Parts: sequence; C-alpha cells; structure tokens
Amino acid sequence: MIRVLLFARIADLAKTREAEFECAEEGIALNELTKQVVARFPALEASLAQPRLLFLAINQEQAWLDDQVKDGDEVAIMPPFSGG
Amino acid sequence: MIRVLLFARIADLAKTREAEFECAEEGIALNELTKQVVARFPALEASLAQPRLLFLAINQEQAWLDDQVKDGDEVAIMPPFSGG
Amino acid sequence: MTKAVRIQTEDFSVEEETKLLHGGNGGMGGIVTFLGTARDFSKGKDVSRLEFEEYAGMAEKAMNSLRDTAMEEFDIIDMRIIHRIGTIQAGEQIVLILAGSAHRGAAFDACEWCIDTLKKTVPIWKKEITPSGESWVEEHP
Amino acid sequence: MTKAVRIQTEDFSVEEETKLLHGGNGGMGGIVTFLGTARDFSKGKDVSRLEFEEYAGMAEKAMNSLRDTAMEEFDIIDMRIIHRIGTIQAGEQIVLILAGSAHRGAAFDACEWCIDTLKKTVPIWKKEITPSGESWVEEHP
Repeated sequence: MIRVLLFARIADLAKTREAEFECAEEGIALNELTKQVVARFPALEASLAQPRLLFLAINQEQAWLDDQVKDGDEVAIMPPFSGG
Repeated sequence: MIRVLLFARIADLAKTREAEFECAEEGIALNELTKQVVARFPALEASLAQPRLLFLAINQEQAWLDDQVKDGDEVAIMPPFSGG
Repeated sequence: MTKAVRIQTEDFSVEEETKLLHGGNGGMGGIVTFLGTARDFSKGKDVSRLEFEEYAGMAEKAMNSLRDTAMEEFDIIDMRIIHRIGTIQAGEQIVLILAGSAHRGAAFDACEWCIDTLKKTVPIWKKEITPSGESWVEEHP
Repeated sequence: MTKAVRIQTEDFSVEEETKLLHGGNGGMGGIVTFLGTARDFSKGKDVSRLEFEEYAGMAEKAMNSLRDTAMEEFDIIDMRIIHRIGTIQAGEQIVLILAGSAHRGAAFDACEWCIDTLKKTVPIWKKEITPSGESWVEEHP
C-alpha cells in the first residue's frame, strides 16, 4: 500500500486529502503513481500535467518523477508553497 | 558670547563640558575659535590638530572649519560617534 | 513551547522569543527580527482572514533544516523560527524569525535569507478569504 | 512615551514598540526589527557596563531626520527608532529600530540602512567600562 497525501488546492480539487494505492512488489515509478492518481481523481489532470508546478515528496523528502516508490511509502503531491 | 560644548573623550581631556568665548561683532571663523579653545585647554591640542577626526556643529547643524560663528551661537566639538 | 523551531496554532510573543534567543548570551550584540503579519488587502481585494495548512512533520523538518543551514552559513549565534497555522485574522501575527549575532551584518543576512527560503521550501499553504470567495495563494512555482 | 523617535534612559519593550508600529495598519505585511544589546566582551576585554552620552537636542534631531529620510527613500509604511543613554549593563537593550512595509524587502533595507547611518550621523557616544578601566569607543572617524 502506498499512502498518497494531497494538500491545499490539490486536495480541494480531489475533494480528499488522502488516498491509498496498491503497490507491486518491485515498487513503482512516481511518474506511474501520479497517472493512477489522475485516473482516480480526474479533477487533478490539469494540475498533474504540469509537474514542474508541483512539489513531490516520498517519506517527507523531496522527490522527482523518475524516483521509485516502494510499498509502505508516504507520497505527497503539493502545490507551490505559500507560507511566511 | 559663544557657547562651546565638548563631548565624550574631548570633554574628558578638557575636564569640562562647556566653555564660553568672547566674540567680536563681525563674528569669527570656526577655525579661529578652535585655536582659542586649544589655548584655553592645551590638553585638546592633539585632538583638535586632526579636525577630520572631529565632528563640528554650529547651532546643532554640522559645520566646517571655514564656517563663520556669530555672537550667541552654540558650537559643538565632538569626537567620532559611537551610538547604536 | 520553548523549542527554537515551532509550528503552532496559538499566537506567539515577540518579546518572549527575543528573550529566549538572547538567553543571557553575553556575546550577542545584535538581534534582527522579521515578523510577518496578515494584511487586510491583497491584489486589489479585501482579505478578512487567512487559513494556513501545513504538511505536518515535513514542514517542521524543513524549518529545522532551514535553521541548521543558517547556523552553518552565517556567522550567527542563534536563530528561532515560529510559524502559525490555522485561521489567522487580518492584522494578526503569522511568522517570526529571529537571528542573533555578535555583529549585526550576519544577523540581517541570515534573517532575510531565512524568510526568503522558508517561502520556497517549507510545505505550508495560505488561503485568502475575501468577501467574494476563497483562494489558495501560489506565488512560488 | 509613544513618540516614534526617542532617546531615553529607561528600557523599552520590543513588544510594545512593535504594536505601536503596526498600530492596526492593515497594509503592513512585514516588520523588520534591529535590536542592539550590550555585549559583555569587546576587543579581547570583558565589559561590565556601557555609558552612553548624547548631544541633547541634536541627537534626537538627527534621529528624526534619519527616520524622515528612510520614509522617503524606502517603500516603508512606518519606522520607529529608540536609543537609550546613561548606564547600560552587559546584556541590556541599547537601541531598537523597527521598519514596517507592505512587502518585506523594503523593511529589511530600511532597517539596515537606518542602524548603519545612525552609527555615523547621530551624536551619541559609548564608553566601555572594563575591569581594567574605562574607554570611549570611536569607530567611525
């Protein structure tokens, strides 16, 4: 199981802040996982089509689309930050 | 009468913070006044010999050695500032 | 409540944080503080309140690493970073960064670098609530 | 006691001055503060206390003109400058400068310019009292 966390505008569009996805034993590229996320939440299609406007993390560390996600990982899909 | 105010190290050397000097009707160049100050307070000779290390003011406005002092003016002879 | 890096819903005291930073450190000659407050107007619209959301865990980790980097890169003695989340009314305090050093230049540089970098690297998001609706702010693509 | 530019013997409150600067000004999004404190060590010597002397009248005038210039030259909404004189023990507060603006860059620039320029242009002098004697500080010829 991979736990996917969504934040701010991305969470609003998906109408959820969290979702779980099956994970093959060999893991899955982050790029593939985001396609599954779009398949489940079509409202995210436009946002996830522009990944350079997103910040991705695996287990709370910044990650990129070609990084590999393993079973049990926590993945975060985040819009640009606006703290401060 | 010209009122001369001395500050910090300059006042310590002169052992006074204030002195009065006679003033001719036509006034006096600040340069001449500082000579009279040295004559009365010889301990200031070395300090006043290096006027670029001093800050001078007439009536609380920055002044230079060739500025003219009038009767009734307040003149300040100040070492480099160290506030803040 | 006295950790040097915190994310919290409650307000903070500038005075208290300043005293905690100074902490009787006799070598500290200058403290530079940045305090961010909620403006009541943004991009032509009245803003009645803000709502801040964080990625719990990662946001605090990012702020801690910000402080670690600042302590290494700048000649400062100590730094504190406090960010509020949740609902913040116009006029209220949002974020506080304090940098203390022997000489003031390093504290100015560290403090400004810290708020600039916080905005780009800490997973916190701001929503503006205006009379005409709500919108997430996304200024740093 | 609430004038924006003051020279005083008594201590000041960072919190109070911050509130006075903000003053419910809804357009102020960032406040940058410089707080100077008395170090207990200077140029290899322990310093037990400082004594500050001013040119009464001219010092406050110079600080007011500093504030006027900063308000003209930088895109800030307000500024406050408070300097203590008299005896200040090691660790105590000496000077406080606050700059408030809509966007933080101007407040950082104005605050740093103000303390740099204050040191050069305001007739205030500092004497350091160490175990081995007293000496006037003259760093800006």
